[in-house]
Amino acid sequence: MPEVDFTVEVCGMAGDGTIAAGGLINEAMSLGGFSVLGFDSYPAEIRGFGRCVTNSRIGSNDIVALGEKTHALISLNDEQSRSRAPFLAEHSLVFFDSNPPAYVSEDNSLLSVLPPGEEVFGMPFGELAVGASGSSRGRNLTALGGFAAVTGTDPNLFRKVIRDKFKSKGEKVVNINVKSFDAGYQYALEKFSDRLKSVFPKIETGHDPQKVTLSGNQAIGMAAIDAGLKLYFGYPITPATPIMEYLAKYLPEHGGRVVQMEDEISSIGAVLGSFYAGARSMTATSGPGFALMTELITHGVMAEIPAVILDAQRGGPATGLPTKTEQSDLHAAVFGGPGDSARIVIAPTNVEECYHFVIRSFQLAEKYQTPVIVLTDFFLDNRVENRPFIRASEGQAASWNVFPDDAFKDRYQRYADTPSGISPRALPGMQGFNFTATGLEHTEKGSPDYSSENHAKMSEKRHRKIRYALKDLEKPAEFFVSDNLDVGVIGWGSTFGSVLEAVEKSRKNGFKVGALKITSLFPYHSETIKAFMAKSRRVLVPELNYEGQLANLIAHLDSKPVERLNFVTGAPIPPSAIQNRIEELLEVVA
Amino acid sequence: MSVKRFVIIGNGPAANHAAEALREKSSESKITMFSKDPFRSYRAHLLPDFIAGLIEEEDLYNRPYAHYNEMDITLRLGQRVVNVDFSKRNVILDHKEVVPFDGLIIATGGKPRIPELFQLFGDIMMTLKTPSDARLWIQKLSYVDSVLIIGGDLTSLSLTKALLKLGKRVKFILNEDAFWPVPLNEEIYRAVTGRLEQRGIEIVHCRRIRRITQLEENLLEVETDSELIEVGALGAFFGLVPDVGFLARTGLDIDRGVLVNEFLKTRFSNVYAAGDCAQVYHPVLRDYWISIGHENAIALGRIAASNLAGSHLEVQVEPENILEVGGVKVNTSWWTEF
Amino acid sequence: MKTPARILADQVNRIQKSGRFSPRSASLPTWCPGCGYFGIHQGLNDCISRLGLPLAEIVTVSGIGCAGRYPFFSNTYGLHTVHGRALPAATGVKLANPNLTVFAVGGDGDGLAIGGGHLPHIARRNIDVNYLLFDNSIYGLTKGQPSPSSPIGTKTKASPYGTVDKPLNATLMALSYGASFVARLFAGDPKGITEALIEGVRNPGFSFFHIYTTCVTFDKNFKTWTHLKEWTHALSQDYNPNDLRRAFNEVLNDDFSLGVIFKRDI
Amino acid sequence: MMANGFAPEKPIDSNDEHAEPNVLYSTDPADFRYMAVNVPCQSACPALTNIPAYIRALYESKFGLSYEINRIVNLFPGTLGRICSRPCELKCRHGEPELGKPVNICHIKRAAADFRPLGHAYLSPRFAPSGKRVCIVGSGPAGLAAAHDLAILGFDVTIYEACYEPGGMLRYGIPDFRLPRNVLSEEIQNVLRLGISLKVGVNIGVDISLENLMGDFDAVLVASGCYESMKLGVPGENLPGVLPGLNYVMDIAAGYKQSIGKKVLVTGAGFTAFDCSRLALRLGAEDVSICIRGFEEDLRVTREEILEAKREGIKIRSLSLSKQIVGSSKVEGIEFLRTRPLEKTSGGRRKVEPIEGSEFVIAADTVIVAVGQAPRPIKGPGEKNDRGVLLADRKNFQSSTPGLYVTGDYLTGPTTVIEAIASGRKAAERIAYDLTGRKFTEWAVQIQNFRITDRDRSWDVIPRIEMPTVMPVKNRFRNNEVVEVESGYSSELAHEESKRCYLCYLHYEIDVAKCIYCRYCIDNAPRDCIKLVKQVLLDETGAVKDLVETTRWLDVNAVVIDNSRCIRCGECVRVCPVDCISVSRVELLERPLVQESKA
Repeated sequence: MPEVDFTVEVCGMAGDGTIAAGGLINEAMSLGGFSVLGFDSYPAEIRGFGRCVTNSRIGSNDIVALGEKTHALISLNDEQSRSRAPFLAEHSLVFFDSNPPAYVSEDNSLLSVLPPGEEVFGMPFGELAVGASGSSRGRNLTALGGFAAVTGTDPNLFRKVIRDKFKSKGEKVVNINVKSFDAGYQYALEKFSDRLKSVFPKIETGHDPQKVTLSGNQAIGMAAIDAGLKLYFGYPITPATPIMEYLAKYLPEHGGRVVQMEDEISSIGAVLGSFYAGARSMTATSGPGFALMTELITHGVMAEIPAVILDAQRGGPATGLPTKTEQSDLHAAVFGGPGDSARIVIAPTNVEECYHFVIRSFQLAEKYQTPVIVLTDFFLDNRVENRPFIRASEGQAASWNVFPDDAFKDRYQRYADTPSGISPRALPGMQGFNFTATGLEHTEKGSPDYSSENHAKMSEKRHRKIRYALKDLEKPAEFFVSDNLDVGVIGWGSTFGSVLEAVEKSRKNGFKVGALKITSLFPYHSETIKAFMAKSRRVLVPELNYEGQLANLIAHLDSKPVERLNFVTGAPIPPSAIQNRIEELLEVVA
Repeated sequence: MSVKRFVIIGNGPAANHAAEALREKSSESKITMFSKDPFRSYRAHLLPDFIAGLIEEEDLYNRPYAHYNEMDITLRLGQRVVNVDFSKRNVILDHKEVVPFDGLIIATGGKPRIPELFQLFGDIMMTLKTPSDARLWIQKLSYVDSVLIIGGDLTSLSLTKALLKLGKRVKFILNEDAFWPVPLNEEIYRAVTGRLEQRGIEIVHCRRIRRITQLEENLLEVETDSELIEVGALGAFFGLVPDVGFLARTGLDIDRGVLVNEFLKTRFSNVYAAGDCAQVYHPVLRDYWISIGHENAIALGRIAASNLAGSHLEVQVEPENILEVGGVKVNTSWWTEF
Repeated sequence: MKTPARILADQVNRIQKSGRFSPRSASLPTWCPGCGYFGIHQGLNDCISRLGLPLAEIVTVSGIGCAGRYPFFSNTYGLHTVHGRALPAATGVKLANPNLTVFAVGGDGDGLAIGGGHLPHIARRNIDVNYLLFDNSIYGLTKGQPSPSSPIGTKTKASPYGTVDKPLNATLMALSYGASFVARLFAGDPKGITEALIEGVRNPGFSFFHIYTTCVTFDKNFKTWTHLKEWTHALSQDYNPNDLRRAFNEVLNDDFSLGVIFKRDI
Repeated sequence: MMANGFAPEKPIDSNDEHAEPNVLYSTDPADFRYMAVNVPCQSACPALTNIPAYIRALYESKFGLSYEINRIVNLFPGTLGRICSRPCELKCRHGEPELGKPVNICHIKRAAADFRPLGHAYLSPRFAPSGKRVCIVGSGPAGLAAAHDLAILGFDVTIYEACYEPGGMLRYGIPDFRLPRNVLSEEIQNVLRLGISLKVGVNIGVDISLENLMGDFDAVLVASGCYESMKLGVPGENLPGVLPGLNYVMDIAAGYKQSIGKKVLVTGAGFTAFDCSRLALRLGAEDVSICIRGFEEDLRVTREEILEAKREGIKIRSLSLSKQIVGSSKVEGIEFLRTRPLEKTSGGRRKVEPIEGSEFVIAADTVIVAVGQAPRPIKGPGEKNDRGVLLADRKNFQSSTPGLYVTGDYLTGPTTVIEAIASGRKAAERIAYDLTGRKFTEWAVQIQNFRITDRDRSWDVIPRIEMPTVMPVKNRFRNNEVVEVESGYSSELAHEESKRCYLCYLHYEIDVAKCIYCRYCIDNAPRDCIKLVKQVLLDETGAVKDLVETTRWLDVNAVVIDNSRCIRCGECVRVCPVDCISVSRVELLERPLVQESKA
């Protein structure tokens, strides 16, 4: 089979059904056996103004990063889609509404800004939908019909996913939508009979059952359930809300509960409370909400109460860019809050890791009795991947609680100083282990004590505990590493996919380039990182924040300056940008 | 606004040479070309060779996309102009886009002519004007081994050659309705049919075609006043007619084509027509004539552009090339090669 | 007799002369077409132009949410604070310059959930702020979760099996918090809103306007236009808004009677 | 009497502040202007046929009612449903560029006639007899229309017809392959049954003098049409083989067939020219061309007519102006001059200028001159023109002699059947007024509160259903058997086509006082039919002249439905949050001014 690497964008006005259309493309393509990475961006406003764009990169091999050049653009609103024209590859396929409700001036038309050589396919989306269903609402589906026909995609893939999407709404709705799709499909077959392509050959092996199409948020919700989550407390905030929605739907089946609190402050409070009582619980939020939580997070550090907080980063500061992606909460996650409040911070780099890291976060929280912060971001939460994916067994998700030995009954010291710094933790209900958790500085016993010796000692204990956690934290992973690299690229979070693709490409160009993936951000494996930096003549750290927050964190590990590549566009870093930077650096090296 | 906006409707030789001439004459202006067909400028006369498999499709095209970027010409393919508002000076596209112009050149060329009597069978009859027509022929020919050609124009003759190369059985009806653009007289009829028969083509002699029925996907039955014929495919070659239907009721003078004077100017200021779609009045002939063929198209295209850019060039005619067809004089620079 | 053309022309000309829309800002509201907030917008604008308040001496304060955007669409001084904190900000503004007319606006999430803690206190301090609570019983901007005023059993993506918590009754809360002026209104009745606002702005103290409205995008079942139109109705003719007991009875017995519910004698 | 296709509606909620009584009648010029702009089909019809109403009636399968709504104003639905010139379809809103093709209004009319129930009851009101006697000269469309109305208004009517059967041009000017005679005869009978006495074979001015008639009747109405074939006015026109178009057609209609050879040239650009050519084919001609001075676009016939003619093999030779007809003993051809087109006249006729020295000849066995017809001279009183044609005032139809009136094509020169009917009816109204001093009826705009219809949005994309015709073409030429070329809709097809009508007589209106400017309607509108408006400009009558749109939110004073863009889909009414959109049904109707007495 010829290698497929095809990126399709759907662009429309909020309310055009853009996101839904993009979702169906992802589903249909992975059903067809392709590897898919999809990502949507939509405005904070529900309607009124605002552009929606979905980007789906479809490949025969694994896809790790977002597509940069678009090979097909489905325009549900030409004025909005004009902004996508620069991203079109040569001879790309452009689908547009040939009979919009009103006349458009040349200055607002999509076609007037297309370079020559793009293939345009005009279809009366609305009219076809009206014809098929009596309403123009289904115009996004007629558009998909046209796309399927022209790209030679098996229509049954789409019919299947459309059915699945609407089956909850009843047979009538299902049929209307399938009819709209078919209307577009038939129209395109006839109208463009001499221009049909076969972009997506039928893959005989078809759909790999091991492959699951998941968004980061779904994986996180799934993980929480597999980890036996008992309670979820949350407050709606983009982009974390879908996690709550997912759990609200599925958690009850597993004996858990979702409680939507009145704000983030009360959410984190409830999480601490329930962990104190021994139940796994969590909350998910984004920058602004995370900021509200910091005080109670440090309370968790001080009182050594476990908590799992997922921070789905978005553009900041303040309300910032609610629907854009950024990696700018790293400092807040690692350092945010009053006092020396060391806590554990980990960051998955793809959907699969989202799942495993969340499960691990509960265990770390339990064992090290401290809030664990999982850093994702808008791009990772909302991107859709279909990868082979094995769920954790009960054993793998087992509790890591460290309970006190009966021997200590009645002389129990909640904050006993141990070599590891881990003090066995009792739960309410255990006979003879009563104690008081407090946010005041306290003795091993737990009674308030502001003496300088005590504060020095207990602070050292808490930090020792966190350092000790390193042995349970995933080591940085090396890719294509040899003893002397010209450029070593260090990546974290959602950005790492782009890093990997960039490194692979410039290796194809014959350069000696390697990559290091850091997923444990605090504490971090300074030795491994140091070694990698030493092997690399130049070190490059691409990040989605203004001055390089990871770079700041690790720069001191090596004498040579760390090269930073920072994007604050609100969009993922294009692999090509990293590749170009790499190859610039190489010229300097050579 | 100072930058002049020129719009050219069409993408054939006339249109392309007009655009290029226009660019030479005015470097500042904004030039936009519209073509209802999705493919770029091609050599129509090579289509039969393409069908015969002598050349690749790519060889049909004679201008790379880059060319238009270099010339700073906006080429908009697959976008159909459906109306022109000469009072507001707007071009209106099928997808309801409104494009203003300061100057306009209409160079839509011709489209295959199907006499009204046959229009009912429009979708059964195959024509050959564009690469996509050619692709359809290639598809069809993979299923059928016999073809009936109703025709007389050059395309039909060169297609016939291609068909013979491919080893197809070819039947040929040469009747007055079909023969074009020269009127069919006994002697030409004998000349042509003779030539064809030598090549092993079966000539069907008849006055009119009564009925065409599709028996199955690739089997047609054609009833003429003389006999009943069964063939796999049917090619209709009644020559070309100017493709100007979309201009009806715009206030432009449309007869066979767009009526223009010897300077190719229409009734409206800064609106010109050139190529096969123009019906040029010429004082020398004291009559109108439609020009056919590549060379003429190029010449007319350049003249229209120059005049739009301010010159005052007159169309030249060589009366010996002019033939009368159904009340219209036709200038057939290439007919000489027949 | 009136002909279609004439009715239309008369109306438009009247509007043109009236300057009715001077309180509008130049930017088209970003609320979904069909949103109830347009009705409230209309009502407040008419109030301002009818009272002839100088726009420069009005401040509109808001929190987060669809209603939070209100100040951008109003041609007055505006203050867009963070989620739930509109009332404290409004208090500050009013205390800093008592000559200003202050409107605080917010949705039911902003005002009854995250900011719910502020309502009692501004009411009992009786700061002269006019607080418009846009109550559509849904979280719109976060794409449809239940709000504190959602009735038991409300199904959303965040409550697929229906909510189990009792809804808050903002009017009742305001009465109990001791607000000096309490009105209950409906976005589909801009005239009513205008009338009440005029009265409330004149009230020298905290005035609370509980406005039933709708979210055409995320609430297809409860506070829809159809329902609200069917349920709401005017207070009875003989209703006396100066009687707090009667006010409580009214609110306890009828969720949908509209008008000035309570008004403390000064 | 004012059948309109709908059962009366109850008024919408009466506590609505703008509540009006259920039905209002207006004679405000503004409302007439509104109708002219917003119900384009009806105002395009010379007889002002209430088209939306009859299409709606047909949709409801009330074929009889549908037929009556037509007959009340245009008398011959079955006939017009075949041969009407369809000025309405040119104006149909469904024909606007992005909306597809016009509704097939004419053929729906024919369907109403084809499918009206057996024993269909004619709703003809009768006024008390006035005792006055009126004589009508000519039983063509104008004459019959006038006779019909006068009879209804209580007059004693007598028609004199020169030919042996009534119908005039309908019978003698229109070939039977277009208009089957039984259809025509039935509809003529329906007029005569009102007690009109018809005297055929009487040539006024020859058999009876106009003076005598004037003596016997209180009023005489000349409606004898245009039977004088006009001449080209070029040399050679009197050669044998040169036939006047009209006589040629009439002869065939009357049953005399003549041989015309193989090659026929027809000059003329109207329906008669096409009739002549298509008849020529049916008489065995093989090569028939229509020669016109302008070009196809200028032809005064429908697109379908041109297509059918070409299908039958007829050629059109444009930009050719006859210079002379050549031939020695008999016609051998026409010598033409090539022309150049000039601007059109205000009347929409193409002016051309012949090109000096561009002569060319086309051979022919027969030349048919169908360049138009003119009224014939008539002996008797009244002011005449130089050709002896009786003259009259075009508005009040009176000749210079009191009691002597003129109408139809005789008055106006050649027009269409529907125009002639309208002219005849107006003349009748005038005569009735002159004889009794009283107006019997008036035109008014009827406004009714209403609710949106059951039209489904998907109906808006149903493609126009063309009239089926006899195919293949050879089946049209059976010997001594008349084949009606247009075979007519089935009732299913008619019903389907009737769904396409937008029902433009519905008026949608936003009550600006109630509107909250939420734009929900615009969001759901099918096209740019609802507008953000700064100002509404009225014309002198008080009707909307223009809507001044604006994109500046500050300037938006009203959200307004532009009824000239509205396709009456009803989406806006369904979604409006504050119910500020009202629908009314506005119809231009003729209503009786006095208590009518059923006969």
